[in-house]
Amino acid sequence: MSEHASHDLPFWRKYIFSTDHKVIGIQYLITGLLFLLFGFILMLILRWQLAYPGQPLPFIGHLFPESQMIGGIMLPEFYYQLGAMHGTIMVFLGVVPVAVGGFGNFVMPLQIGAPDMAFPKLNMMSYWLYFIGAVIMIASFFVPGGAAQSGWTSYPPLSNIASVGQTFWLVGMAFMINSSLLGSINFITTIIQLRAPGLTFNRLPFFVWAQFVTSFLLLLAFPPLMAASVMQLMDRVAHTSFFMPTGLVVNGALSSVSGGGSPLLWQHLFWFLAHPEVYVLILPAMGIVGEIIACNTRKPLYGYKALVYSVIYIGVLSFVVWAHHMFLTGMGTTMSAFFQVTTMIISIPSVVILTTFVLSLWGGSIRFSVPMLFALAFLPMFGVGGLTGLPLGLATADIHLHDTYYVIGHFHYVVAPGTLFALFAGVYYWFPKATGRMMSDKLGRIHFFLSFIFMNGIFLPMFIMGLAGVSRRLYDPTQFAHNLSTQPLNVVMSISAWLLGLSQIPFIINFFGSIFRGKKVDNNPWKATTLEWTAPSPPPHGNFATEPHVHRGPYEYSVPGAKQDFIPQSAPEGAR
Amino acid sequence: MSGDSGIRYISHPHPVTGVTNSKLGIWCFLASEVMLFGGLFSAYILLRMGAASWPEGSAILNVPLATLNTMILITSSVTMVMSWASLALKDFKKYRWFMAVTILLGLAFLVVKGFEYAHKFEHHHTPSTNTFYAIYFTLTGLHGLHVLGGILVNTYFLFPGSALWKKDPDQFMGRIEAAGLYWHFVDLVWIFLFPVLYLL
Amino acid sequence: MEKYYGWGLPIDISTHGYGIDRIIHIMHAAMALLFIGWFVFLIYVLFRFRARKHPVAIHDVKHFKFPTIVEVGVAVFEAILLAAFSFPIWVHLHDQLPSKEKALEVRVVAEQFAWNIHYPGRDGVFGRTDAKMMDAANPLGLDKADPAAADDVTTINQMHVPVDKPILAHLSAKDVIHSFYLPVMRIKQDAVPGQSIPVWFQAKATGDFEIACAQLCGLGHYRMKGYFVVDTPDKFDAWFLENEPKLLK
Amino acid sequence: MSGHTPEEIHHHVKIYIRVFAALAALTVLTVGVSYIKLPVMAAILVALFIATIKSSLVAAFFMHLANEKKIIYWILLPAVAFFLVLLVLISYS
Repeated sequence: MSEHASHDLPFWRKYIFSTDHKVIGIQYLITGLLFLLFGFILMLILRWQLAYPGQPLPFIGHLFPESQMIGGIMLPEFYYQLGAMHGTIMVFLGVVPVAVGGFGNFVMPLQIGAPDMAFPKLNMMSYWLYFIGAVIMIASFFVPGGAAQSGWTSYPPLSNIASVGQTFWLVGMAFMINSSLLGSINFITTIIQLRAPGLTFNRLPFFVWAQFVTSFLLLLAFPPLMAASVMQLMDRVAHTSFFMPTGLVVNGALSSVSGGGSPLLWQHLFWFLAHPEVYVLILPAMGIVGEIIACNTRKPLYGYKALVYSVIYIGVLSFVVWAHHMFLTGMGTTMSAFFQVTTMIISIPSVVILTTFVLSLWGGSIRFSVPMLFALAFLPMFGVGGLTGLPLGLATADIHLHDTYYVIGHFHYVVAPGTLFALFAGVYYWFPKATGRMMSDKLGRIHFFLSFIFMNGIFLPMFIMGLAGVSRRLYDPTQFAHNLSTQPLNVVMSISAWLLGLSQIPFIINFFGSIFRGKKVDNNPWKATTLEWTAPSPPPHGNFATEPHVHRGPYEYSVPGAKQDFIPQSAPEGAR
Repeated sequence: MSGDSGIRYISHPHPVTGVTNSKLGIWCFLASEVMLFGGLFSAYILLRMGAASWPEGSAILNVPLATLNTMILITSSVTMVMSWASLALKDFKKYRWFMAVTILLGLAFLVVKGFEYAHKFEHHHTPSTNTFYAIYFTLTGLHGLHVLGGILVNTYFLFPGSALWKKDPDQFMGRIEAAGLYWHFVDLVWIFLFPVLYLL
Repeated sequence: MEKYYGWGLPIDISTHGYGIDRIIHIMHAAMALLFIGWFVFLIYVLFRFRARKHPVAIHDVKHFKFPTIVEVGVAVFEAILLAAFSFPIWVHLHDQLPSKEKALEVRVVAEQFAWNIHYPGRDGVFGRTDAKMMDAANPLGLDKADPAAADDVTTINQMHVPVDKPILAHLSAKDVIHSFYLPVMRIKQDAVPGQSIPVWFQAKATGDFEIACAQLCGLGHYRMKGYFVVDTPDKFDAWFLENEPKLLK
Repeated sequence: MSGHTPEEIHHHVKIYIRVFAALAALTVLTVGVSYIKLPVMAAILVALFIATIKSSLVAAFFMHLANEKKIIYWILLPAVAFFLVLLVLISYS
């Protein structure tokens, strides 16, 4: 097991089947970014149909097989595959792998001064389970009937009677679930056991706290979905009736299954995962933003304790709000009241976090670096996303807004200009640590401003459409009279989406170009305090030449009387 | 420091938490297992409450066989914990003996289970018969897979994995303890499955 | 029909919709206030403390009390919103169903991709239905042998209701989950197979509207459209007579 | 699992044997009770009560939870809490 001598390892052990948390982190990050791009492209295709329903897709339309497009005109089959797979890929194959698998793996052990994760082999297994799951998901596009098309939520009975792509979806999900299970066990153990001497819990960087709570969410929320997936798989393969009630008549024929099941059981188990999952998407983003704000204001985070408590509080409460996704399933008054109350309560810590971040800016010396721009943009974007969750959390307002574009706008503001901006911020921020080189500032700024404009161009009109009552998941929105007045907005949104796609080109050039041509920098280009910046860039196997000892809190910036405007956590006691 | 990787607390407990990495890790895993079976148990409750009629387990399942299986699993839990205790007493021979018995008992459990399944299939009682059989086969099947997984892990520790005993006895004991915790958990799940499916 | 729908909420012709619209409006006003206040502050801080003008950061910032006030304010506001606006409407819609004497009862049975409407007829009793009898000509599986079924009126995608009278609809689905959505009536309720979910509403104006499906139910989900016609009582009766089974006339 | 001295281990082994006896006896008991046709609710309560005792014995002694480090309890606490939340809320709805 002599892995110290990593330079002796053959290529495939060093870069492919590596057990080094940094290599795995980068594998996760790059795979995840590619899936984000892929999921985004699915949506770019889909948006043509929404903007110009029934018109042939120009240029590339004829490249698709007849099972997907005829004469360049998208079929509903393909439309619903694109929709379901966009959601699945973005959430499970894109954002979570980047936020947790990528940043969590790469940054967290460095920030706590550990040589690696507690279980390096499990870590490798986690990535490869994810990879296999992802391959299965992609493969499902090529099976008869195409990929899953019952939405990323896969509500039965529709998903039970769907084509074989749904089975692939379930098997793929099973791999994802086990991958994140191994990851979360590793994260929790590492954070509890492997912190450097002196790094007590109240000196932990906020990012590590966010990853810690996220890991608990993954650990405890995913298994019920595993149970549900097993049951749906049984329904589809062994013809059980977990989710099939008695007396179904599908396509005019009485269903042959025994019946007696409950379609709502799936929804309960699914949302028991999927609501905490929302916080799995957002907490690491908050962690990244916290780090970047502290560093770029050159002052400690305001209310570090309030932030930590809020994150824990969100984590716990996120397990008791799930049924607010199910207000319209015939829920009784007591249950709806319970879930409305918990939903309103969980909004408070989010308000606290947002306020605390803004107050952290007060009195700072704000550097508008590229990571900081993205981190700052996260704040109002997450604000919009969070606030628009409130009307949806009130069962009464939800009667009108449920399953409309308002919902789409709401969670995309949280995840797309919210989390994604934070992830971009993280890429720009930690890039020099991973490569020893900076990304181009100019390209970064172009990327930021274009992305900011077009993100809002896509998602802001969604609220207007939602209020007008336009439902989601419509292959052709013009079928209904109440959708017609806002249909021009679909054109605006689609054009914004395509331009947003173009706006990512500077990022792609910047990312790959800077690996080879970026400006070389020292170990701590941002002059930050946390431990990862005391390691060499890129950190060698084992991370630190000597084990760091921690003597102070994570954000000792601009300490009065100090020589520099930052004191690293590992600087000896009394260092000024 | 232990191991060449520089990762601490593999063999010896962390001075503050008092546990090794593997122990904390296996407990995290068991916590998630609680939620996995929690999801299935809540499915059981929901299906049963929503059902017009629910068959009495003892009327259609084989209670004596299941009782036998319960005894087998309980016994294997004792032999498992004895194998760990033998290591604590530095008695490696006894460890092997107890571990082998544990594995055999696990296999015996699966064989009995297999007879039970075969009997059901002969009478055309399959998962698709009704929701009772659906949840019965799913719960016991998933539990059976857990038993199988435990047997594989234990077999590894009986043969190739036991080489670690010479190199780092503390680490090896930690591994056996973790394997044991998992095995006891599987037993614990069965303790609930047995009355819920067979007796009620 | 353009006049009913613009860029805001669709017109509301229901008796209960006022409450829903009000909560949406109050909520958005409060959200706008909170967001604009917060955003202006953000811009101000970014401007005032930019590195060029404020090269040295302050390590220990005084404790701010105002945000705590805002947070408590938000919590109180949410509590009021729940108790005073949200709960009462929910109770009104779910627990205060109109009596069967007062209301017009209908069954709405959703299937891929149509809305079957079942009126009990003059006797006010729904005829027996059986899934085994369902076919293209009899999508509801109405048992013609049942005396209560003789006067039942069934339509496909045509829901006519009289104005100013409570309508009690029992929602169910034959195959997958659908959602019964009347934008102008502020009604949206899932139709879950295996369940019958009551929903009630009362129109206060006449007009021709649409029923939409608001839950992905398959490839034809986007065209699962029904017509929803609110008539004066006279016109409604006339329509009903016209559609009654011929043998009664 | 306080220590690993031979005396302590021998003491542990004695406990294991007793726990085994108790588990076997309780298994016989719960099967026996199931043959007396109790009302459904009572039967469920008795069976779950016995199962809870049995599993507590396994957890406390075989899994050493009776004398475990605090951190383990902290890991298990949320799992048990959310397990109950899932069970109670789903069965309530």
